[in-house]
Amino acid sequence: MKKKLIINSKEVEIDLSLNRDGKVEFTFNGKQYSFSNRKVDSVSQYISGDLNALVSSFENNFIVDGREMTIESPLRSRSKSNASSGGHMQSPMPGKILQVLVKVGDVVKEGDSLIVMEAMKMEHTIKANADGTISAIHFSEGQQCAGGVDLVDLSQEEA
Amino acid sequence: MKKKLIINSKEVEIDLSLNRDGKVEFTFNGKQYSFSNRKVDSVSQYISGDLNALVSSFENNFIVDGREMTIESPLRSRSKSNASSGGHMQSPMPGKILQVLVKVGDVVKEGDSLIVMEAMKMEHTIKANADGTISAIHFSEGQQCAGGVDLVDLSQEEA
Amino acid sequence: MSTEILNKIDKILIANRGEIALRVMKTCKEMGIKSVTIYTETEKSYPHSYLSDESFSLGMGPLSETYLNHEKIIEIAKVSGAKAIHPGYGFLSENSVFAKKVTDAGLIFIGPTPHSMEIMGDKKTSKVEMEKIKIPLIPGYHGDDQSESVLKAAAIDIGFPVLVKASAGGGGKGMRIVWKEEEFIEALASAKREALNSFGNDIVLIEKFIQNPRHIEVQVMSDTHGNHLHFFERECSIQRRHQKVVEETPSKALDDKLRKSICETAVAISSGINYKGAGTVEFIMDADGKFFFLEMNTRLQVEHPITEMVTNSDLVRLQILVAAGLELPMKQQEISQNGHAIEVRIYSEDPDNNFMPAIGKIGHVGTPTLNNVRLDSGYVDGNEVTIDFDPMLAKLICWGVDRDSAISKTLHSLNEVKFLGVTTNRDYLKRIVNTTPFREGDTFTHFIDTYSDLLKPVETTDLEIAAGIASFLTNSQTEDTTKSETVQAWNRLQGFRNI
Amino acid sequence: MSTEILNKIDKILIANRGEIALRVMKTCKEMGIKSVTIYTETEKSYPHSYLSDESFSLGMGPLSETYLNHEKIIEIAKVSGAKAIHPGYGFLSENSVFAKKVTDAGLIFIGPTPHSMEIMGDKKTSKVEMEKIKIPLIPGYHGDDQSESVLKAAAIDIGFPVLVKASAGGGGKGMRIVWKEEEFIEALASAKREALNSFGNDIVLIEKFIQNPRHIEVQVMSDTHGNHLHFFERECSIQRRHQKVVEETPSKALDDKLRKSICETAVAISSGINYKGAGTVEFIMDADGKFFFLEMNTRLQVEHPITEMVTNSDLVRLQILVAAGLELPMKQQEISQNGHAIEVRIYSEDPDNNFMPAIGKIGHVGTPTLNNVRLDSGYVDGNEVTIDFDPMLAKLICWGVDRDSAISKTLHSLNEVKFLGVTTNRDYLKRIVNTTPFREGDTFTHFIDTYSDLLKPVETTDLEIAAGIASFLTNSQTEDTTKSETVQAWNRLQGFRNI
Repeated sequence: MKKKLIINSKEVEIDLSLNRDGKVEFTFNGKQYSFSNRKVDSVSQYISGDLNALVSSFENNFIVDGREMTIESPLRSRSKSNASSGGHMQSPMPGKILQVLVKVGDVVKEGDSLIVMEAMKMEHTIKANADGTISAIHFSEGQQCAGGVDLVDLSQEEA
Repeated sequence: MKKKLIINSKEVEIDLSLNRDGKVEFTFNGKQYSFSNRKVDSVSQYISGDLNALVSSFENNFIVDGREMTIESPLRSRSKSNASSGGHMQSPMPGKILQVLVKVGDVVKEGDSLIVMEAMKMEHTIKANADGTISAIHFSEGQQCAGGVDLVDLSQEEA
Repeated sequence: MSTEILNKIDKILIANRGEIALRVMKTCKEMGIKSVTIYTETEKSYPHSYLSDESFSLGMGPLSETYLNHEKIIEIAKVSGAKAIHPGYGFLSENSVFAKKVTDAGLIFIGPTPHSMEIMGDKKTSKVEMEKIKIPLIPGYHGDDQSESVLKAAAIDIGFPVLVKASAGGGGKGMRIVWKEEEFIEALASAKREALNSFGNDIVLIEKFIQNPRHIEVQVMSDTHGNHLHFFERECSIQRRHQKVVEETPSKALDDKLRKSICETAVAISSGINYKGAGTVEFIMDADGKFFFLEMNTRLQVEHPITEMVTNSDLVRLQILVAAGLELPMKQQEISQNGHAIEVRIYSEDPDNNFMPAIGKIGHVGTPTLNNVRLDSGYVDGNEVTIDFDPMLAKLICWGVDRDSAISKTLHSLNEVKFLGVTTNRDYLKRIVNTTPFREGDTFTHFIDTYSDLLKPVETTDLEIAAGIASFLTNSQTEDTTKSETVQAWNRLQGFRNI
Repeated sequence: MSTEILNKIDKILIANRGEIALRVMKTCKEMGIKSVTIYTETEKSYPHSYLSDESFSLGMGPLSETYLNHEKIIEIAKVSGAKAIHPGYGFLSENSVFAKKVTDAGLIFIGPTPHSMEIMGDKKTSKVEMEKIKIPLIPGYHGDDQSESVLKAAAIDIGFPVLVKASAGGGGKGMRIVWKEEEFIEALASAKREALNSFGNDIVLIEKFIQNPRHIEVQVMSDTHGNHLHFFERECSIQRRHQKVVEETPSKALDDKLRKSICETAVAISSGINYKGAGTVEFIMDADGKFFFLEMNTRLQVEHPITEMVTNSDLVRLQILVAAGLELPMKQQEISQNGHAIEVRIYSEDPDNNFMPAIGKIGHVGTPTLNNVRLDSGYVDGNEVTIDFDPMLAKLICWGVDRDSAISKTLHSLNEVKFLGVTTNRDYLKRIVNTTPFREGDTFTHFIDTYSDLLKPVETTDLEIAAGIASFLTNSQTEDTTKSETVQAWNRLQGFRNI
């Protein structure tokens, strides 16, 4: 059975052949995997088979022997698709806009500083995530902004 | 609202006047109590009001600041009503009968030794829990017995 | 040093289970040594079966086919590539035949030589050896003639009270105190029966019974380069059913002179028999500070952590170093006692019903929060406590700057390390360490019988029950709402303990 | 001693939150002192608000109305009957005005005198004092004339690179390194702006910037009987955004002679200003072992636990003893360094995205399992990490017999102390302590910039992802069955890693 998953914000496809009684077998990225599973506590499982590892999880957050990753089903995905891409620079968290370094119409290169904001008592610089032209600025200096909202829009040249 | 509870195997009645939004008020043993409640983790709550205490619970097992007690609803009671009473001496756990010290018809006093059994590699002596006459012995020496089964029955004199 | 060790021992098979398997595993992890554990088919949910680097099933069956199966364990060690076997305590830890088979298979046995184990493994042989090197012994009869009449005559000769003890025994099994001549025959029969069941051997010895004695033991550690060190004493006088339940170090009963004398006696024994590795010399001490050799345990002791905390050492690490043939990395004068440590053993049992063992499913294991407190346990949430193994759930070890502070920390931590769902002796342990006699250091092996009145359960108050009811009622309240809604309800709560 | 203390201080108000409130509470519990905590209305689910003996709400509002509200906090102390106030670190801990108000209210301030705090609270005043007692200082400009041109001229005079620092600052806020003359004006403006925002004061000083310097600090503790002790050094060179992230003791950069010299310099300062209580003298040390006074923090330091583990002491306990007017219970020669301790600070942040702070709900906090490992955290399962407070989630402190062992234990324990549900720097911390330069002791304050290539995230392998997928799939599988049925299914599983 083919199944789509979103792993670390990227969609992948697996082919699931067994999933019951604590056993699971599937193909991922061209390779066949087989694991057994024992519950350890309310958040942890012991996975054995191709890799022996403690796996903890909470919502879409998984930790495999200390390595963090997110795994979710496309239907229940909680992560915003491609945050701060497609020419929208978003605020990473709630804060205050200290300085706006560009104006609409400016041509910027990827990595150029656009806005300085303060959050959790530290200054953060929001940079352009692509080359392009500033098409909109949604906040002015001194304004408070929420987390995850668009601060600056960029219109990208067609490739 | 009157409500029956079984606390440490004894039935008690409380009069419940409030139970919502983490607040609870009731009368118990002639006194009025009022508590607020905050969840701490999956098994613990912080109770405040007439007493400030961490209360942990699992099934019918409650621990109030380190003091253990059982609390359950009469409808869902898991504890056997009055185990090893009413003249039935039960095995506390699975084990092996080493010695039977009495025979049917013997008159015994509370505290008299009836049976020696071995469980968890130690000898345990099963004693009479009341004065009476042995009416039945369900196991003989060398037999294995399960936990919680009647070993010896006692017919008590009418008071 | 770490490369030197890893060249010799880079993987250890731990031939044990529960808390001691996890304890040994911790030191392996710290030293970068891989650990291999074994488990029976019923133990797949217990942490010793999955927290090691590799684990192997012993299948099912009686102990002789699992944890006591010499051949299977040695085979697993070879298959896994382990270089050494750590036996823990109990099981095969004092079995000289197994130790020899391990060595014959080309593996390292982390423990003393089979010869030392044989000398100390039998109480009679060990006492003969001790007499040779002039170690003080309790008056007693250790003869081969085991007839009832000879044993009784010996008891009368020594003078009542006497102790009847299984020669091969330990842990209180096959042991009886006899106060009067007329009780002797019944007690002897019972001790012999228990000895036969437990050890397959009903030979007993008879000793003068010392009233109000203290149990003092000395931790020794010897390497193969002629260094015989001690790590000071432990007092383990508080016992129930002849099993230790509370241990502490230093002992309040020793002044500097007595401490020096008893520790040097222990080292005289370890050097006298050219001992190797970790061992414990047990003494019984009377009210006048006279002490007598009791026995030597040729393995790691259950209560070893209190020594580790007070001397700031890792005894398992030292065992491994010695087993690898290295020299002990410290001199006697560098080992000192700092502060005070108390261990209490948490059992699944009902102390208010003759210490009857209890079984059940552990819903939740609490975690201690204070600094310098250790909980050595082999159980995690959801594990079943069954009749298959020892009812000890965990050891709580608390270190404090002084004895009073160690007592306070023990009382506080016992409240924290709940084993929800199983009847335990936690409350009873609190009663013990909170008594005036214990606080004053008036400890001796009959403490629990003598002070049973002080150890009665304190009635739960109506107020405590009411708090429990409040929790019960709000538990059922939350069942009707989703978890996140409930949390929000709590967050909305206003006026809590406002000023 | 315990009665003597309790007669003076039997209840302490802890004027702080999070891990440091819990840290102080632990020592109170060990000493039998009642603890009182304070919390804002949004913090009712955080453990500092309910694990104390009493707690009081500060209501809602900005910090000035809650944790920085002098009058409200002193009123709570009086209402609760607390005899003393422990300020923790941050907040009011170095506020001499508050300390004076506490004393004026008839309460004990657990900290130095307001006078000491004033001397050390301002970087300029402190340097003037230090010059008087001949403590080595970094070349710099600490003048009152704050005009752009004068500051720039001073910078040119000292010679680039220079450091621009807020005079009232700390924790890296209002601090800029300027490498070239032409960058000076912009950096100055940015530093002044951040200083004004953070401290309400934009006075800066300019100093010679020492390349590849080590940050070495010395823990001092003084009583009111003329005893000025030190508890050796801590090296805190590994910093990001000028904030410490990895600290250790002893420092690999000090030999015995240098250690003696720097520790004695620290004591010359504490005795020179007749200091009282716990303090930390910070030095900057160049590659030649020349060290310069940086500042003195007149409070408990975030990283104090590594000193506690290596010197086997409880600094909060000593603070309380000193505050009660008692003499310190040890002599300098009784304090020694034993083994090695490393602290790593776990932040809710994304190290691979410019250390951007992260927020979220903590699903589960992992527990360390090895011995001599401490996790000092103010969060429990279900707590929200918000933007209201510092993004430090916890401090992991690992003690080992030597530095290699402390590193291994840190790597192992970082895997254990998960904060499920929140992005943390755990993996990044593992990368830091696992680099060859760190393992070799090549540590300096620009370590993170210099070795950024070594600190890049390692790509997660397909096999690791596959194990995560397996867990994801069986998670959804268990959703369809009841919990107990699932456990039985696991128990039925046969053949797991059988030989």
